[in-house]
Amino acid sequence: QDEPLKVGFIYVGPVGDGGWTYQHDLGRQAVEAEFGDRVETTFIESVPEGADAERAITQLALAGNTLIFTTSFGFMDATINVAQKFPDVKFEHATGYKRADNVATYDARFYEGRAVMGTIAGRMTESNKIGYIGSFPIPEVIQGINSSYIHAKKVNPDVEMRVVWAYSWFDPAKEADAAAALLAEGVDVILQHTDSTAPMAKLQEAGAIGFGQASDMANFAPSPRVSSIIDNWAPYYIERVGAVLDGTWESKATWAGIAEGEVEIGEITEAVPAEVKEEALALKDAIASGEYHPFTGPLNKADGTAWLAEGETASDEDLSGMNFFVEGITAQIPQ
Amino acid sequence: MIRLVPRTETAPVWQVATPILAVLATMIAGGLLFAVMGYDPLAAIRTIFWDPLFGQAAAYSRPQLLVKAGPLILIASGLAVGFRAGIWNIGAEGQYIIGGLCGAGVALAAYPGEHWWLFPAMIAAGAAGGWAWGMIPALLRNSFGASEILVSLMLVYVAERCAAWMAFGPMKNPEGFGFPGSRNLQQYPSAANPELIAGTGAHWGVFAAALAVLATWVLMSRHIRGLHIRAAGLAPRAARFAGVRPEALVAFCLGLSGALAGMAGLFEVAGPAGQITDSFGSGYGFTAIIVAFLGRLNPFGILLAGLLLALTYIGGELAQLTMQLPAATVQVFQGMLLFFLLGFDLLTRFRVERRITA
Amino acid sequence: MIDLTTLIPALLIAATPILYAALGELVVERAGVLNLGVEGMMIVGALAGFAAAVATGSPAMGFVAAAAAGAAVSMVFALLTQFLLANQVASGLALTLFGLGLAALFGKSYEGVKAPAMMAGPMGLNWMVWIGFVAVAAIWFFLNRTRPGLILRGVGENHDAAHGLGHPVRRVRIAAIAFGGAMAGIGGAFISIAIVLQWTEGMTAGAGWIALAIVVFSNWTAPGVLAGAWLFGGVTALQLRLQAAGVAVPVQLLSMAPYLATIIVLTLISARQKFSRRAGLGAPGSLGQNFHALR
Amino acid sequence: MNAGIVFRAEGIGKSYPGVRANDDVSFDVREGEIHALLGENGAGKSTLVKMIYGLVQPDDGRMELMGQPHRPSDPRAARAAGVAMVFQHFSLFDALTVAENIALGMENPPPRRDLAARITQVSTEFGLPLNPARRIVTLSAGERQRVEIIRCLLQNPKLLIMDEPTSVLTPQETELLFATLRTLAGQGRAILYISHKLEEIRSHCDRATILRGGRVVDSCDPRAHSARELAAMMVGGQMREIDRTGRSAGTVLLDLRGLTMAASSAEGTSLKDVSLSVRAGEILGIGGVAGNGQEELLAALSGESLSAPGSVTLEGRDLSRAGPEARREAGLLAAPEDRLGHAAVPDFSLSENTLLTAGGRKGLVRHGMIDRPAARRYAEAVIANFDVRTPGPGTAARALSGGNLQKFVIGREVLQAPRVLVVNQPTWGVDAGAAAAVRQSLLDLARAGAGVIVISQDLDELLELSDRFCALNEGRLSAPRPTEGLSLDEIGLMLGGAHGMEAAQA
Ligand SMILES: Nc1ncnc2c1ncn2[C@@H]1O[C@H](COP(=O)(O)OP(=O)(O)OP(=O)(O)O)[C@@H](O)[C@H]1O
Ligand SMILES: Nc1ncnc2c1ncn2[C@@H]1O[C@H](COP(=O)(O)OP(=O)(O)OP(=O)(O)O)[C@@H](O)[C@H]1O
Ligand SMILES: [Mg+2]
Ligand SMILES: [Mg+2]
Repeated sequence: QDEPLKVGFIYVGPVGDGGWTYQHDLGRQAVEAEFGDRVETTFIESVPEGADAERAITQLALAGNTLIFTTSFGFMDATINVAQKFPDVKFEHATGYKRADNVATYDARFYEGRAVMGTIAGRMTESNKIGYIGSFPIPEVIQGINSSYIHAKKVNPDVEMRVVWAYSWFDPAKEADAAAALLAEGVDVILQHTDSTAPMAKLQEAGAIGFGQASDMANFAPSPRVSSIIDNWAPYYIERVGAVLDGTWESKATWAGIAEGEVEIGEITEAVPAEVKEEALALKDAIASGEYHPFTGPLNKADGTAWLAEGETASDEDLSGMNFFVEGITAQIPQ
Repeated sequence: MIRLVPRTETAPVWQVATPILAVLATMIAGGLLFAVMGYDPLAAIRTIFWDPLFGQAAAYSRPQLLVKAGPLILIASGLAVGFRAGIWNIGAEGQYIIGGLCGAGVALAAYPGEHWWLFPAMIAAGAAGGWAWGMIPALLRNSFGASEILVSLMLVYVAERCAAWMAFGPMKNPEGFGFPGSRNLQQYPSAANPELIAGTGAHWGVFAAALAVLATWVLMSRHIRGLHIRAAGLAPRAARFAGVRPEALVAFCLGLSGALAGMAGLFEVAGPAGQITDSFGSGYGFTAIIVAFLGRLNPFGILLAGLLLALTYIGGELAQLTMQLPAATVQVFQGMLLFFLLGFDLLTRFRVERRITA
Repeated sequence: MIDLTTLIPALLIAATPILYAALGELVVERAGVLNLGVEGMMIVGALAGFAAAVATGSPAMGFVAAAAAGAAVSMVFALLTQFLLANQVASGLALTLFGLGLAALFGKSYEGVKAPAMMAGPMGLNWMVWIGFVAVAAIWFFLNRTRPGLILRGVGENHDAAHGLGHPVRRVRIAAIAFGGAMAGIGGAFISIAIVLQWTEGMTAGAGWIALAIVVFSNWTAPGVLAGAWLFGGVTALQLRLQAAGVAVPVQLLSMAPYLATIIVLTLISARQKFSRRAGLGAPGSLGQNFHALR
Repeated sequence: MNAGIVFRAEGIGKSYPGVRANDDVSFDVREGEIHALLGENGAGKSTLVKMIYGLVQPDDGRMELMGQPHRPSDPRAARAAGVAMVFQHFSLFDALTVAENIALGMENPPPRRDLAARITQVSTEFGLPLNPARRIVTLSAGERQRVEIIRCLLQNPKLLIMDEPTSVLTPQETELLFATLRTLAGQGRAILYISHKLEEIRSHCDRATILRGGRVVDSCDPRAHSARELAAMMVGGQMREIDRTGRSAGTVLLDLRGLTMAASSAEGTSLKDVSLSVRAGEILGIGGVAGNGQEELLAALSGESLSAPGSVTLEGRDLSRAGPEARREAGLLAAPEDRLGHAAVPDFSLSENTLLTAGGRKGLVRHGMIDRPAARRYAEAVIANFDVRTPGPGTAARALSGGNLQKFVIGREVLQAPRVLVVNQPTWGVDAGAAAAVRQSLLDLARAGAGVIVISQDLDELLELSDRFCALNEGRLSAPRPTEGLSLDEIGLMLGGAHGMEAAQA
């Protein structure tokens, strides 16, 4: 039997954050479960982005890891730098856009999941106001806001979207406050793009509903959490570790979604009427089968300029640099 | 019964001995903590204190020690001057961030031109930015008597928001597909702060730190202004009598520590960090406060303390990597180190006498 | 545009953690001790309170445990500053660092756990919000109308004179530090078991520092602390509400607002003390100085 | 046999590390008497009374109060037993009110309103009226003294101890104080009184116990001895005669013209149109009660505070906008009243302390760089020339006794050969021997041709030293008068006579 394949992970938060890092660590555990003693995994948690990241990645490489997952956008340059020094080590960087011969990138099409959430939100709102707690104004979040809005509007033409930027991925008190602020504006359905369950607690008090983000947040089911969008990295991690073991690994950019199982829709609870649930699941299936793209024209930008013509779908280039809201959203993107 | 008797003369032996005792006590207490948590204490302490210096990967981690210690020492030597004068700049983190922003701003404005003067101009801008940020609490204290502790601290949060604003707005890399963060200055030769001697980790910031240690040592122990600064901390009225203007002193100390912190930020953004991101401030400014006290506010003490703390960081990462010790352990460990140091500090100021009382 | 009936409860809730912590620190500073470790004690209280609430299913037990834990870690500070005569600024910073690390370490197993529902009191607000008001009045009464309160103020004003009159300076200070720790612990626990109902690393997010600023802001009076906490809570609650209402104000500026407001008010208060004779004396005379009685 | 004896000490001993502060001290204090405790600095007076008050525990011996064994474990116990004490340094709480201050010194204070009424009543009874609602910061030194005394009186003590209480009072206030003490003594209480002012002890005390090196060396009726004799008993030898000869007034060195300066803090006093001139070889005395602008005047002269152009001139040079360093350079030197913390940094060694003022004139600092050996040599020179009793220049300033540090501070300035030296309270709390040495050095400096300004509250001292005298009252300086032929009463009137007294007589 050969030496086990050593696989390293760099996390931006603590593994117990219940959100982003937690899901990546589930992926790591899935790799261990899949390959048993053919692999040996190690992780370093709470690594700040910047200089410390470069050192932590180097330490992993020096410790003999031959495949290293760097699981935050902010590790991008550090990953590229270390990869230059260790040509024999393979790197996988999450959510970035820089690649090299030994650096692959991977990301998830969260906006596909947001389309399903948006549909439920549009149907469920009674005040016709839905809220969105944004973390940072980056393309991924803007895609999410647009996608939710488009699909809510599709099922409920009167719907309005309110946005609050928390400027954090994870700040429970702030997120709770943001939820309270949205509720005070008459919003009765909230989508969150931040990782803590603090908004859920607020929604529960107010009798409003929301959706789990990153992880399932099943603690709050059946209500206020009526469904969730789950990052499931396990299939991708298993595939890529397998590729290294087989010797078939090569650098590529992966952007997977519902179809590949990378974006999962958590259980839709009985708080949601059956016909709405059906409609949502139908949309999910249409996206999974590729017959429907969440960004399909006609769509205009918020400033009124035309974006997609009738029947036209958005290109991946357009989406990955998205920095505008679609027509109908009155909130601002901070610059 | 144990009684404390103030020393009438300073005790140089204890000045040196107490930090060593504190480190030993931390090792013991930390070892106990590790044992309680189910880790092998000896292995953990060896991983933290020994392996980064002499372990397998030491060739890599030794230079990293300088990379990590450089900004700590640079900031702490400025802070210590103020602390000696009783001026509590707790906001070096903010000055560090603003210094980095200003330095990077100069570089990004000049991009992509290659100029010999660019890096010196960035250093000046970084220092000026940190200085200006430090002058805010100085001005508010001098004109209104506002506590510099709280103002400088509040300004850290303001600076953090500025960094986020810059990273998402004006300084966002136009070729970055809408992602936050500036261009990478390491890839811009005129603006980069590279490793100067291969394999040592020494970049310009490390040299600046060494220079700061020397300069503050000369100032504090050989120059009359240093004596005045110490006098101001111990007996403000006496310092005034000697000719110190309190307002000028506040401005000097906050300005100096701000400028040094700003420079540290600049060297970091142009070197190890490479770019402005929303999380650019990574805690160097706060850790430097500990370094300053750990070094007993003495420049050479700070040099050693900076290296020691860098060691606990790098060793702590190694311990995570090899023993899966949680990251928070390092923080607890550093807290203990400071506790023990502060506690043992007593021995430099007091003699402990044991007496049998009737 | 902004609905006051929802803004005010939000304000009260955002103000409560810092109110407790600042009231505790007020008593500590009135006794002449500057404890910069509020943040560390708060986070320890947040964890201990959460753990106890989960274990017993009772939020009330959570607050009791948080008070005990806050007081317990504050004793490290008391040992350093009252017996070993260490510098108070440095000891407080060390306490913050230590508390954050300790809570992170022992909090691992509580990540992702949900807290029991809160105890709603009048007007749907948590009982602890109302108890906070009572605490303001009680502390005001204690400081200004009782003999132990007078002795505590005396100790903070001039420890040598207090010692000369036979008042136990060190014991009074240790008691004040323990009280401050307990109050900070309760403040922290309010965040974990009343606001967000979960435990997360670093969840106090700088509230302890705000509490310290508020004590200065209050000019060392209990009603002033209440006003300061409301101001801060108000600015925090307002900035998110303005966003939610779609008002086009730069987000970065809004998120800086609470800190800028603190600086501005701090400056105004300091200026008033500096330039007006009637403003009273402000800081206790022996604040931050260590006391060593020679026998 | 015990009749009339309120307090008795027998064989009291107390050691501090390396010092025997009290050794076999026996004495008694009788009903109705004012009993003086005399001795040099460090003789053990404060230590002895602290033991009576329970602040310090004796190592040996026994005490009796009203025939009962007296061994208080803390001041509360002592107060309960009937001992009250006014401290050497004020023990008041600046930010608190008079009533709160008094309540803090009592075991079981009555409720607030009753206490306020009692304060008003008792204080008027003794002719020391006080407003219980005033904050201490707003009171003058004399009024503060009253607070301390009323605090003691309200407890109805059997034994009242006063440790150097008069150093801050005007002659009139001192008279008033003794009148009060007399009344108390008349009520059968005993008073134990510590002071370095031998004249006042001679005129007011019934008996004196003299301590030297911690031991009782003598006991006498102070009225039967001259001040010189008392001083000789204290030091155990002859006092040196002060030599005032050989001085002649020369040209004007220092000129103050219309010096007006706002108070630096809310509690300070502003200077109003102060003018004076000092000639070479002359000593100008400035009297006045503390808090009338003495500190501000010293600050205006030392350069700690700057004043309007043209208001301070030294030998024709306008120094009003110059800071302390420039003034020293020009020859205008100063020694503030507060030795620890103002004139010297307590935690600095003596040689570091020389650098505070002597860096420029003695060449201890060149181009900003410190010449440490030179500083050490200069400190050694001060120690040798001024008989400073200390192990050496490396000793921390705080480890010196008050008198020795005072000699060091004065010596540090005098040896720099100033053109004009300004001193504030040069012998405050300093024993007779050391005080004589300090005064002699000022006279010697004037003889060598320098001008000297002595700011003091000790009128005997001013009369002994100065050629001309003026008084500072609420920031105004009276016109100078030659000291020769000036009587104490006239001086009292010059001091504004009635500062803080109107209330007392009202
Ligand atoms: N806290 C202390 N620790 C050590 N030694 C002390 C302490 N207090 C006093 N001493 C010693 O006891 C001696 C007596 O001091 P004490 O204060 O009683 O003198 P004193 O007679 O009151 O002097 P003064 O006239 O200056 O007030 C001192 O000379 C000193 O050596
Ligand atoms: N903590 C101490 N440890 C050792 N010696 C001390 C201490 N405090 C005072 N002394 C000694 O006590 C002596 C007198 O000190 P003390 O302060 O009582 O002087 P003093 O004459 O009473 O001064 P003052 O008149 O200012 O009260 C000094 O010689 C000093 O060496
Ligand atoms: Mg004495
Ligand atoms: Mg004395």
